[in-house]
Amino acid sequence: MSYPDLPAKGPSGDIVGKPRRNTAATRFYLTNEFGLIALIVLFALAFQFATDGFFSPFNLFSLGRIAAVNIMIGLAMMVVVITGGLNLAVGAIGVCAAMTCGYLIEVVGLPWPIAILSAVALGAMLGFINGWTSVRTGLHSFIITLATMSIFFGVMIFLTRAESYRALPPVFAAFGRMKLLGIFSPLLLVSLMAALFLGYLYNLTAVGREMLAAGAKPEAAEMSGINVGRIFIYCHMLSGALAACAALMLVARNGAAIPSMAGQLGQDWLLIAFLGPVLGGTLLTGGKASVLGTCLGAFLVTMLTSGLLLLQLGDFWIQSFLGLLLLAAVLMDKTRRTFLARRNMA
Amino acid sequence: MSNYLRRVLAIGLLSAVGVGSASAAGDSKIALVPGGPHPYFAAWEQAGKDAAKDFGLAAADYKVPQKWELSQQNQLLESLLTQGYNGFLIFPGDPVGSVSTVDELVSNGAPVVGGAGCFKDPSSASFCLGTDTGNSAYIGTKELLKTLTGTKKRIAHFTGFLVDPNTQLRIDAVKKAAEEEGATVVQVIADIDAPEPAEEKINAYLAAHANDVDGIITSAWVPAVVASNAVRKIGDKRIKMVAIDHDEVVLKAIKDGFVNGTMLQNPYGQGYIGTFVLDKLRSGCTVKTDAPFKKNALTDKFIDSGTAYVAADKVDTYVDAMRDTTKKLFETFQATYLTCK
Amino acid sequence: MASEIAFQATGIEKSFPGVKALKGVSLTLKTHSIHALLGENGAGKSTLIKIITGVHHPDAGRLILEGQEVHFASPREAIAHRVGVVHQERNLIPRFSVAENIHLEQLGASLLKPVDYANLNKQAARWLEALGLDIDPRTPVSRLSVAKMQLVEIAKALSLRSRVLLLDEPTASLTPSETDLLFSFLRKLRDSGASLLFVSHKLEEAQELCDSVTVLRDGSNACESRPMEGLGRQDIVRLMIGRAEGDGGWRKRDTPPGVPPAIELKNVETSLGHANVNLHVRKGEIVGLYGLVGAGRTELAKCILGQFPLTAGTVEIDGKPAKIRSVGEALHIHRVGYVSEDRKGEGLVLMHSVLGNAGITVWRPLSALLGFLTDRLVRHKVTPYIEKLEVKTPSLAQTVANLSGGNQQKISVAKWLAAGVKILLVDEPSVGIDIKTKAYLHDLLRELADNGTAILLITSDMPEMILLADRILVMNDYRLQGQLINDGSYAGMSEGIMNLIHRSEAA
Amino acid sequence: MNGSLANAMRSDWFGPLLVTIIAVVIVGSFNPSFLSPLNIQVLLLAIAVNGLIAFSQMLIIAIGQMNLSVGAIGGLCAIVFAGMMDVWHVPAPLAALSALSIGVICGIINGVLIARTGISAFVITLATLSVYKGINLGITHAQPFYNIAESVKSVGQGAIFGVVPWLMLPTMAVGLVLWFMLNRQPIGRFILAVGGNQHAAELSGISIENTVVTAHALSGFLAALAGLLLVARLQMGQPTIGDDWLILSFAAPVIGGAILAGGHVSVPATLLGVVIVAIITQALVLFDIDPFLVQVVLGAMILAAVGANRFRESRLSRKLKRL
Repeated sequence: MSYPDLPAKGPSGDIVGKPRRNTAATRFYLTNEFGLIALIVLFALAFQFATDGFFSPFNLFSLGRIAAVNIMIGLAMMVVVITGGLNLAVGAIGVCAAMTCGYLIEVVGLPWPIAILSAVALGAMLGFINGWTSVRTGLHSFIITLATMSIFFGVMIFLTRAESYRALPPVFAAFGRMKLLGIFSPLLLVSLMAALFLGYLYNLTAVGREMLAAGAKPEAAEMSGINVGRIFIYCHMLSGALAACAALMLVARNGAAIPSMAGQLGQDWLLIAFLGPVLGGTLLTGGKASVLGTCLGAFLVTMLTSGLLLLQLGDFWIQSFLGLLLLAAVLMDKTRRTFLARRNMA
Repeated sequence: MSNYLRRVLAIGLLSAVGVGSASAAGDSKIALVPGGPHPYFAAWEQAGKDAAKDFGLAAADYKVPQKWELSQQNQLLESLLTQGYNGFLIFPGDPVGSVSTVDELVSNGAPVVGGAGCFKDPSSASFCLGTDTGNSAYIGTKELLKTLTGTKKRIAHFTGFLVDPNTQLRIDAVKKAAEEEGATVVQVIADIDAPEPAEEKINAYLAAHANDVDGIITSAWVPAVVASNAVRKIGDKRIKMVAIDHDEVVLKAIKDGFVNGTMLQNPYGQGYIGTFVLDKLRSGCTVKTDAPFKKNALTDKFIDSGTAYVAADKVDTYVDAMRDTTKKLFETFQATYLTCK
Repeated sequence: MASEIAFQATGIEKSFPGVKALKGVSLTLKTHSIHALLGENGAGKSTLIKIITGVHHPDAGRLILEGQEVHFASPREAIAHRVGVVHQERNLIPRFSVAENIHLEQLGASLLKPVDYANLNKQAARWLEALGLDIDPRTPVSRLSVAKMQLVEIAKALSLRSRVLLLDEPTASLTPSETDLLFSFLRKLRDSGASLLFVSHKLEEAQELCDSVTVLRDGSNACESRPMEGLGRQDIVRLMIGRAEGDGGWRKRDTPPGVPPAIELKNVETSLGHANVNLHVRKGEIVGLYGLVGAGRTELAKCILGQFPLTAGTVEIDGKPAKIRSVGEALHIHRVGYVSEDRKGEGLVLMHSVLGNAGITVWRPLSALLGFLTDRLVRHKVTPYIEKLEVKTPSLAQTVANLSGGNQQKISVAKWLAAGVKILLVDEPSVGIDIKTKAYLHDLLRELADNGTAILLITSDMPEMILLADRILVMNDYRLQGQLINDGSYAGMSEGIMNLIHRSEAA
Repeated sequence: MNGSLANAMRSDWFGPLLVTIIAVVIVGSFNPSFLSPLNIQVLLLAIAVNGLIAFSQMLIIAIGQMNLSVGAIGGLCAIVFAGMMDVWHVPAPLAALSALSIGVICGIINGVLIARTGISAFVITLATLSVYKGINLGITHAQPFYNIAESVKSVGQGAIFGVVPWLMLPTMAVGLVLWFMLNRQPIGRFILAVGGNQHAAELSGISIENTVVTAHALSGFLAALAGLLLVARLQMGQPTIGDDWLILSFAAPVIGGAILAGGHVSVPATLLGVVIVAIITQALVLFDIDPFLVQVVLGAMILAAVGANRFRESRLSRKLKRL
């Protein structure tokens, strides 16, 4: 017996349930990723016609810079969501890491590359605390990270007394302001690298596959020889590290490590952290991740906000319009898929 | 009430200034951007409109970030720059964190003035026109301590989000003032900028410790409002209190004698003068290097937009007092702080 | 006993994206009758049942209930027409009581009128009694064993006093005595005039119970509503698979006495309550572990795999004591594999692809530096086994949930073959899979053993046990009761086994 | 151990009750003023509002979904209530009725969008959160409404026997009704059935759509009611009402043993969850914890409360065999 359509394919990534272009084209049209690309193009054109300067270099630059951070935050949440858990402490971990980086440079006087590495390591360590506690107690990560969000943030605020660290080497701020080809922020490259790394992880490594299997059905994964507890802890550590990266990107963007960068308890990050993965087709019940989808989802939300601001629709109402656009976007995507699925059947 | 306040201030200024200053740049589009939606800044909207009319600007619009988030404010500012706004009066979402955005705005040719709160030096902001948060809390505490007659002077301090560096300045200032007068700060309750936790914590505190405290100082809007209601509910007027800002609840509590006074700020003046200066800066004026700036914890280029302690005797006339302050400041502003060609 | 037509389906067609599941199927149910619906997995039985009960809507064809054409827009409408069903999947609300689950349908009359639990319990008790079930109707369903849950589902369907009652594999998880009880009840129901449709993989049961039969093959009628009388087992099998059943009978296998045990349990006690368990499986041997549901066999397998701690005794692999703390250690260090009885819960990651499931055990050994691993590598390793087991799937990328039960089971076996285990614990390998696959799996297990794998076979299916095992160990109440050397005679062996079980119960 | 005690220990409210009692004893013995009538009144006031917020989310957890828009609905209804009295001088009962209807409508919109489209509740309520909050800001421009009816103010301040605030009454009533509904009425059982096993519920002839919409409508109603109570308690209509309900709304039911996957919630345990959070919050104020450390202690206390409950559960489940 043979599988005629298979051998010619490259790494299919099908383990993620995410068909690529080289499988049947119709299946690609059915994916979330295609839907998001279509929506992004659609809204970009609409904004271009309706506003001045949507495609101006400065707007593209600032849009890209915000999107880069939002994508990174979305990825930090995604890697935990695939386990069927959550990490409400992304923001708190991020701020802790950023402040650590600032402290190490300004007070301890370490060279900045070491400080950055230490900050990311701290993020991973805080993630480890989340994961370990959650696995050991068997409590849902929702409640664990709800508590650790308070604890991490509280310790940070207690130690820093809400003081900022701004005596950072100029490379930080320069990196945040740098423009590639006049329109791209190098921060986008950082997010791109993180996305590529995750794509590699989930498609081309044993650990990544084990993460997905453990997330989809922990019992089955455990009975197939996967150490589910350890894998879940890895996921939380990865989430912490990515949250730290997002925070460091914000440090570059703001030119300083500030305690308020993610708001009270780091809550400001939560909505965008969930929006990206969920719009991108990551299941909250775990087991399915879409790195590309998360990036596109986060980008779409950032773009909608940016476009709405340019449209200058009644200042205070803007949040309503954003909500309506989001609803419209998900409904359009839903209709498209229903339509395609029907046509496929005929 | 706040509408009324706006109008009174506007009329006052119009009569004081007349239609002067002919050298306005007609293409000035000024944006007045607070840190987020907050009643304090409501006067900026009218102030911007008035200034735009008085000085013949293309626009001076009040633009509010959807949420009280630094990133939202940054995104709004970048968008406004794209939309062609070329002068910004900003309440910094974070005194340090907003600096890089300011630098960017200025490097794109749009002058920036800090309004109500200051950017931390060094920054590209031309100067800061606002309230010295620490000083205001200091004066308020001093006023509160004046009203305390007993030998024991125990005060409680209710304030806002700890992530805001201004909160630490306020906590320090209250402590300093208390120490100078031989009083003790028995408790600081912070992180109560939302009404629900403020209600819960302040009432819980007063329920248990009403007898252990003689005075209350508040240094943020919501705690001031909630604490005013709380002391009204207790009703015996033994506990003295000094509030902040001009919320209707606070003013009424002052009139009724439950609250001794409030530290008023001058948002209208900030908006009006700020807009005026931004236009001037666009039409070739520069800030004098030797101008008589004050210093505060954040910046060396601070201009006090007026802060005043208002007690029951002045609560009906404080609008006039503020108008006078604004008028005085405005009349001499150009000569004192700017060099114009 | 006048028999009239109760329900008719004619020319039913149904398509799903990419598949035509039913191509003009017909079926006639009469009153006072139990009708068998047979066919291999994927033949369309479940789809037909879902259409009759309003879960799916037919693309073409008619449903006629007592002479009148009906269209069920939802399961609720089917219920309103007194068409009841016991589905294959667990369809109970875990935290609700037995009584409430039984009567869930009837609650909907008024949304606000308080539920009369006393009355509910009383009514439920009647149905439980009728089924010979000794359960307090107030017990939450989640505290019941799988078999009892199944019976509660049957009680639930019965409580609707359905004119037409469909039973989709109702005996899959029942013990023989429970099955007998159920059958006698179904016969009573038949005699009172009901029309029953019985779906099962166990031909013996269908032949024993039913008086007429419809067989589906590849979404079409292989035969339509003909009397069961005169049909032999071989005739039915021919109808189902289109050819005669292959020769899969018992074969005497000899393991030379000198071969050392691959795995040996010495005086094992576990935290779950096993005591004094001594057993060994030699290389190339198939040892059966028989027992009724709840005897502690699956639990023993899980203790061997380190899921629950041993409190005394040792497990030796290849003569050396082994401390196994997780399935991972069992697999990667000791080369022990476990085919789970709970395919959907523990055996497979249903939402992932064939490749993702079959390769799950080889990711770690295959991965290179930094865990680098390509699909090509996994496919290379796994494909021979998928092909060998003749897994029917459009591609390796197919989601496992979309495959039939038999193919799913093949994959859950294939992954252990791909891992190259030396010791394989096989737990209920043929639950819910069709005849052809079952025979195929039996051949495969024998072949594995012939090639040197030690196999511990756990099954409640006595014919299967007697077909496969070299030795049969009998477990009851977490203790081994004795051992029988299999001689392949069904009558003798089954009597021996039951004797061992009952001796222990009498004691 | 006798049977009824064993049964009590197995129930969801036992753990939280134990934690509550221990907390009261500890806090009360260190600080006797904690048990003063005035302090109890303050505690009950907090519980009254937070209880409704938690119930509002609890219903949605029961059907296995999430409602991120509880705060937005509550805030919108609060400012509608206050705004109608302030701007249009609508009598308080009428204003309350309109505000509650708006809450129900918001809930129905959530429910219908979720049930009809099949898009996850998380995404839908995230979007409607934005919509409702935006309408709130659009109406108020972030300015509070001050001129609310005196009757409302006095209800907000008043207390029965000087201890039990009037505002506690609606919450208690809601608690009883919800308990009765979820345990005795078919609609409540359907909500739990849909959360427990949606597929099975559907096959048992329960209309998923109607059940989901009903749950969301009720959730909207409760969020609106919480908003109204807050207006009475704060003596004004603050646009920021509801901004930070979300975490509490999840924390209380989860402390009370609710399962986020759905199908299992407990009214008394959820209420006790609210009580625990309120006591912790108060204790932090009473003991004059360094404000910079408050968050740390709060997080640790929540973890301890949940952990204690979890420990008890695992002890019990070790006796029962795994299912």
